[in-house]
Amino acid sequence: MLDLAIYGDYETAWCPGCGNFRILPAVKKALAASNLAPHQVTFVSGIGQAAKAPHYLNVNLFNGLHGRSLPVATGARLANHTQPVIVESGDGCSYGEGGNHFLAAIRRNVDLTMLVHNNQVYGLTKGQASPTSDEGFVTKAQPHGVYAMPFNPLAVAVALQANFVARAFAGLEDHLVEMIKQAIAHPGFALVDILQPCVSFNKVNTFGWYKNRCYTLPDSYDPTDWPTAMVKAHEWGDKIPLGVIYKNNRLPFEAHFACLQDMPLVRQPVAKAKFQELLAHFQ
Amino acid sequence: MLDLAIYGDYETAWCPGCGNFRILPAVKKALAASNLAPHQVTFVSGIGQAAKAPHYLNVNLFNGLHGRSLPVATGARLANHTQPVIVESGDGCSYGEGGNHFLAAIRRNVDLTMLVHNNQVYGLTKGQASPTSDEGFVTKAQPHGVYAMPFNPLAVAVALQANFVARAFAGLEDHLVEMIKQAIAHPGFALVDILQPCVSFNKVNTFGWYKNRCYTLPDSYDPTDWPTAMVKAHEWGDKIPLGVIYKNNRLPFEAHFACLQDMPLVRQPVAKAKFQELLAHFQ
Amino acid sequence: MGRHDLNLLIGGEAGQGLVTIAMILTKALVRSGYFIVVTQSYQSRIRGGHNTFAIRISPAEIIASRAQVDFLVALNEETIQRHRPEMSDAGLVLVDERFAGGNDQVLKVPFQEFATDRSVNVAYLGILTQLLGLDEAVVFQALEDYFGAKKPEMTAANQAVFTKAVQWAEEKHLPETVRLAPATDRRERLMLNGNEAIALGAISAGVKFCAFYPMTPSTSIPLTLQAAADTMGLVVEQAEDEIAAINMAIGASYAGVPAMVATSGGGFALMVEGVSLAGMTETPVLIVVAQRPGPATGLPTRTEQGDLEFVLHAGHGEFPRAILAPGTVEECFHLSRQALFLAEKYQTPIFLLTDQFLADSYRAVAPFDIDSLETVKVGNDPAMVPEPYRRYAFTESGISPRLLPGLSEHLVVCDSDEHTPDGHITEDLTVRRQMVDKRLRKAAGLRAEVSPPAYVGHVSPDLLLVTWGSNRGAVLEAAATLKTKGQKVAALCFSQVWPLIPEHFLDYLLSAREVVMVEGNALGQMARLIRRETGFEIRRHIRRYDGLPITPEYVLQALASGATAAR
Amino acid sequence: MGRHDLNLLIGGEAGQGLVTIAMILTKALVRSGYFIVVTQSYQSRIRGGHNTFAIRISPAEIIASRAQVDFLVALNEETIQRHRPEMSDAGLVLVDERFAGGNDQVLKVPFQEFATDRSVNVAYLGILTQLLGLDEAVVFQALEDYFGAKKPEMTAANQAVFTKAVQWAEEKHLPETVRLAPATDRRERLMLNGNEAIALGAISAGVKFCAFYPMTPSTSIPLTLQAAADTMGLVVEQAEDEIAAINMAIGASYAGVPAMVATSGGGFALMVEGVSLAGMTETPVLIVVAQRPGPATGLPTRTEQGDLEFVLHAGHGEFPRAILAPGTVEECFHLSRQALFLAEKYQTPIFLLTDQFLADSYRAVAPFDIDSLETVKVGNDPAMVPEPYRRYAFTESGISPRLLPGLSEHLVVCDSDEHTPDGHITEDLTVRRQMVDKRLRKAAGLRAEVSPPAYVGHVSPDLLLVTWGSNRGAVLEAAATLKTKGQKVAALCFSQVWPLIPEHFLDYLLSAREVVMVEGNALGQMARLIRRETGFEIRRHIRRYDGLPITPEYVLQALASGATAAR
Ligand SMILES: Cc1ncc(C[n+]2csc(CCOP(=O)(O)OP(=O)(O)O)c2C)c(N)n1
Ligand SMILES: Cc1ncc(C[n+]2csc(CCOP(=O)(O)OP(=O)(O)O)c2C)c(N)n1
Ligand code: SF4
Ligand code: SF4
Ligand SMILES: [Mg+2]
Ligand SMILES: [Mg+2]
Repeated sequence: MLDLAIYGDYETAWCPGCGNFRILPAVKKALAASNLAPHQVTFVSGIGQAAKAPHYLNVNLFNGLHGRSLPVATGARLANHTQPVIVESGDGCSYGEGGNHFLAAIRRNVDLTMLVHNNQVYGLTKGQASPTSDEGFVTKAQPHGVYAMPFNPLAVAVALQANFVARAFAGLEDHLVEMIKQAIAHPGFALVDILQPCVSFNKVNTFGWYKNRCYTLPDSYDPTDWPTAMVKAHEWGDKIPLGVIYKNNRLPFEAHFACLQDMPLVRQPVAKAKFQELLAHFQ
Repeated sequence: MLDLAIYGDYETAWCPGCGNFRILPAVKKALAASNLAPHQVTFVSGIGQAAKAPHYLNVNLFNGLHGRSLPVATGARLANHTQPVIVESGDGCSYGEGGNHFLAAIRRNVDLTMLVHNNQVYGLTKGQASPTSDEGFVTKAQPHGVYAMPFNPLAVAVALQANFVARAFAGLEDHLVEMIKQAIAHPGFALVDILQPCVSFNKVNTFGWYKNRCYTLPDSYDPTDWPTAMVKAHEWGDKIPLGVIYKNNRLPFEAHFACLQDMPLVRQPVAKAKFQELLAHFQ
Repeated sequence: MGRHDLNLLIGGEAGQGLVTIAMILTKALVRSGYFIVVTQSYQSRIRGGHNTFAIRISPAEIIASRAQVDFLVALNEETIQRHRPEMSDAGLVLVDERFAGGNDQVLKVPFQEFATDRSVNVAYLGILTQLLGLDEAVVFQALEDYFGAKKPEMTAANQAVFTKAVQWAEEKHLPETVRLAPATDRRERLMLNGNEAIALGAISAGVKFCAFYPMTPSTSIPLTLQAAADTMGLVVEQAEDEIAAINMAIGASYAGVPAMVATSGGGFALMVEGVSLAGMTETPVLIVVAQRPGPATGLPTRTEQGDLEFVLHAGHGEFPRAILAPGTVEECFHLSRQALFLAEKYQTPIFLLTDQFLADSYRAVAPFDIDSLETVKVGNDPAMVPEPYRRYAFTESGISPRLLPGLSEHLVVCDSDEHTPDGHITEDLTVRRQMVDKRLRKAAGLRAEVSPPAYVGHVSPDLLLVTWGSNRGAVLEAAATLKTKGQKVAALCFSQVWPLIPEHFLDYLLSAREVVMVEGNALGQMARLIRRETGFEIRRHIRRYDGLPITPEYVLQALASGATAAR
Repeated sequence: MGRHDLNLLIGGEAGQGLVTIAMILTKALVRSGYFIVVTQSYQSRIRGGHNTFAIRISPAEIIASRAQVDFLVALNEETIQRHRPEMSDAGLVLVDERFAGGNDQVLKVPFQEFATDRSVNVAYLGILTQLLGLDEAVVFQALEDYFGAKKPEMTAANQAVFTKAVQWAEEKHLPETVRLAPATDRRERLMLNGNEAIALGAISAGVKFCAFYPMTPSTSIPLTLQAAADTMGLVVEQAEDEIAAINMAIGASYAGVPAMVATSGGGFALMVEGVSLAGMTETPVLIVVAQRPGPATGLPTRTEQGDLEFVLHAGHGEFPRAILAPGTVEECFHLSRQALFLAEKYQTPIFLLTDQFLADSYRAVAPFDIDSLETVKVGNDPAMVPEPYRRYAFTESGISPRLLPGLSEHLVVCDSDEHTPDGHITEDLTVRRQMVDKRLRKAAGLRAEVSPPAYVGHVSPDLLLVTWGSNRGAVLEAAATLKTKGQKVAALCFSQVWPLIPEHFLDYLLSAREVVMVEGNALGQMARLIRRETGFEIRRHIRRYDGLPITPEYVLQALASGATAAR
């Protein structure tokens, strides 16, 4: 295992006590355990409090637009599919603004690891409901509570038979590290939805709230059994399952391309002779 | 039942033999059976061959942008929630460009009827894969066949416990009429995914292909049983179920608003006395 | 006696209660009859960092913020270090005695003597009441109103802390350097910032629908609407993204209610296709763009005027629009109303272009004459339209009768494709040309309704300062200062930046000996636009793009050092 | 003998095989040594409606399409009715004898005698071969190449039909009015349209990634790339929407490959936030916008130049860009290359602005000198950057060393927020100002690399025609016609519309007695831009916005009737 110090130690812009502080070291440990030195991994993030996380890591980073981390990561991975790419952002960014990319990423199955800091609220914009806010969650923007049904990212991912679907909790570090590690190791698209208390704007889904409800799936649980996974993905409320909810083994997207078998695009020169042949088709 | 002639008879821009020709009269029959005279219903559509359909009906129509029919319909319905609103568009428009709105519409549960002409291809732009194209479907844009897993709209809708989720087939008119009628009658968000052969660009999923596979769900099928519905929603391939896959009874979104109890917004004047009171808060 | 112009700045970390103190104090000042101009400066984080809330205070009307600080209320040591250089000579610094640093300008208060950590805000307010010479009852009432709803059980405890703080200050015979001159004009006023004024203006005009996706600095517009929604009968919906927001507003408008969206640069970028849709379908919609520094995420909580050209040309294809750029909080109210009227009349997107500075800048605003405020009448009378009804009937003005779906037996057909007069899709190229002409004819009407820019000052000045939007106050005050120094100076302030009518202002430009453009961007976008429309090239420029608002001092200093040439 | 300039128009319903006949004929013409200019006009539907494919043919080089038709191949009766008015006096109409209508200009052919409904295309080609005087073998080979891959088993049957049709035509001693003058320049040429040339240019420069969402008229760019993907090593990905497309391209570019997107107005509208992201993160990206008439969905399959100002100002905030607007198919190839080079060098979004006319217009193009074509070198040498590596290091040119993530031990940190030189988020307002300055300094480099507009004609003309993009051919030909009539005329054609360098062209504008702007939009966007940048107001305008391309005749007629004033 690599030394955690190589990932640096930065000042953050997070609120004291925020769940994000529990996720950051877990990510470092998972990177170290996965043997990824700083330059051997690329992080892509969006905008929000969670999306700042990779700034607090000594790694390659593209911090793009709110909601658009997945397409950037997809492009980066296809350009160089020998480089591991990790997407890290908030629930609003990932499932709200970025909802369409979430669906597409699951279907495309590019080998990406997606870490979602799910605090069930828009933190950086000061506490409006996020897609995962529970029904009835009261905010200034939703003074009578949220009317919409919450978005269940796990249910959608399992419904679309995503390659790897897991849930973790910021308050359970070892398990979280394990989930991230497995997600990195699993080929294809891998989601880790991380329950993350927001101490400033979410006074309902607190550390205690999660702690009282979360349990880890038993070893007997078979994440390859789709109907069971579907039901598990729906469990929420009094009991919240943590662990690998569903696993699939579809070929990663990039493995389909003949032209990527030998070398990543980033190392491929322009073959002039082939270009000459190509032009002949237009004669 | 109203006279079908009131919905007009227009020349279309569709290809001879297209499945759209089977859907058009079914929509008319469902409108008539639902007792909706032309001015008593508003259609909203996107862009594509399917999205032209409401132009061939004598009704109120807002034909908006590719992928954006649902938000327009949501706004229209909230402004006047006494007017039935029907969304009609293609699979690309509804599940591709419009994917994020699809998720949000299910969650929001505004009382809308959504008819999707699902031909598993982008028709108007000449035959690229759509989100619902089967894996391996070959087009000029996907010369080695589609690599991504198809988007299963029913599975996602059921996973998110949408209020009404049905599948119909353009080749089975009576059933299609019934599904549309039920969707209109059901409060909240109602989806009817309509399998629609595209004779010009989809040489795989033809009339015959669907016909050989589609069957209607037996009366014994209970659409309120979620786990079963989830499995049913996943059935695809040799056997394709038609019918109401899932039904829920959440309150329609508009029913939450106190200010909409008496009158739709479109009939509400500005109450000057109340405005005066409002200003007092800023003193 | 006392100060006729005091610039008070409260600084500290986010989460320290800085905004609470400042908001209560501001309310008390307005209720006491003072005029104020607030400048809020905060970071894109929830806790920590360094934020400030500056209140410029005067018994007479003031129109701009100021850079120089007279009274610094430092909630932490960092504030002293950062803002010391901005202090005026006769200024005062108020700090907790536990903080280090300080000279004779510093007043150290033993807050722990009369307050706990939780009630220290109340103690600060007590000290401030004394130092500024405010009426204790007024400040305490403002405090009560602020906390009241949230924690009524706290009244007695707060009163005790407040009184102790005031008493301590009285006993200490504190310096009177920051005492305010008494307010004389005691008419009631509203305390409003730009965003609140926009929301209230829109409500007064009849807005019934707003869709939004949260984005600083625009979010308080929908939040203000939301707070009024139950009373006034509005639907304010948080959309899944900005694309949905504008399309929802267009749908609501099509169905018959005045509708709006509010966002900032990046969110607006996502609305651009919808802007074009509104243009093509001729659907009224008010789009508020509260600018912040870009590109991309930029500086989310700061101010800039970098999106003028972007907003002016947003949307593919050609269609008419208008862009209003309020210069004051009052104008936010009135132009928000006007924008809704113009949108409905010309059936096209109308923009309100503001910025973070104005959005968050509280002012004391004279109450509006509510009875005289008309409301937008949506659509035409179904009984009066020629049969068969055609949504896009060709007319001389380009404005076609607008009916609302479901409210009569007429069918209302709108299309984003090119369409025939009855609204159905067409590929007839003759109709195409006619429809383009019809849509663009509406521009003539919009041009006829343009409000000319305000011209203030000498008729043939040596120096003409030109500006637009929220810089108005800073420029006017800078001009006034120069005038007192004997300069022949004038100011030309645009509150509508599109359309531009050369007859309204070209003569001013031509008759000034020297023209200087003042704007909050790096490329001089308004100057370019003026040249495009008039041929007149403005050669001297004062620009700011570091995220802070333009102040009178900034203008004067730039002039003193010779305003820069164009980039 | 024979025609030195023939305009052949094939018209019929979509799905009738019109494009098949036309493509094979065009290929045969190019292989026979003719120059061609193709104009495709089609509807937004798959079957039915009315489409045309016009081929202007000459043994000498030609540069524009023509409106007047010399040879009308009517696949249905509607075609005759619609296009009769466009026929020249000595023209010929070719129709199936079963169609009604006709006078002595009409040649009726009994297609059912030698072809079934399925093979009638082949019969048409046989008749055309004879009438145009082409080499049977060349045409049949083109036909074989077209069908070959798809249905090799058809060769014998096709040959029989083809021969029968040719023989029939020979025996009938058909009129020779449309026979072509022999081609003399037999050098090999490519048959390329604008979109194919863009794709090939990009491949030659080293593009490795393209993401797109289908949108007419841009789609054939990614499809051409896709067809070459396996051979050339490209990834061409159909994205879930245009927002994803541009963000994917930016991601790919960040990771180290030249990347592009192609779209049209509405799709581009959705990319606008991404444009700003590329500007802020300084990520190279080529954005092709193939214009069609707007607003909104507009006329999806027609042509216009209505998005110049939109593209120029797309994206919130301020950052440098360049916009290239090719005037010919050759320029599509070369400017696509140049755009990729500029994007990489200046690390900013670069635009290629074309339109449906050029996108679909086939031409005979001289082969490119492949050996001399350089490829884009992506990024800097990791061994050469100063340590610690800083992605946004301040430099005089504004260009910072660009490394690629994972290819060295240096870390590459990019941010859409304002950032420090090392790429990390910052709210330091001094750094902000420096970073804006740094980014904008790159504009100077871009300005230095601008290709001046082409000036052709009299040095101090009575009439100067100014235009940009795809109108080049029409304007040059109109100018040439006027010159033959003794007018002192010149043409100024822009193939780069941003930045504009007044020194490149202002003197031309000033020395002409009269200047007329020719552009494909209703508002005169290029004229406005020229005024903004130079102060020079162009007062006469020729504009077109009915969805059809500007032709030499259109220009000449507009001049004859006195070009219009500005709107
Ligand atoms: C296009 C766009 N819209 C809106 C915003 C404003 N915005 C910034 S962060 C944020 C929400 C963040 O919520 P989430 O992703 O859950 O992250 P958190 O702050 O809760 O960690 C929003 C709406 C933006 N930056 N860009
Ligand atoms: C923003 C935008 N992107 C792309 C297009 C081009 N476009 C028009 S229709 C269409 C696909 C239509 O497919 P689908 O919705 O399945 O309808 P169909 O034609 O198959 O009925 C596309 C991509 C557009 N009009 N707008
Ligand atoms: S706002 Fe919430 S999520 Fe953001 S840093 Fe603070 S506690 Fe954490
Ligand atoms: S392209 Fe396909 S879907 Fe469209 S009209 Fe033709 S057959 Fe129908
Ligand atoms: Mg969140
Ligand atoms: Mg389709």
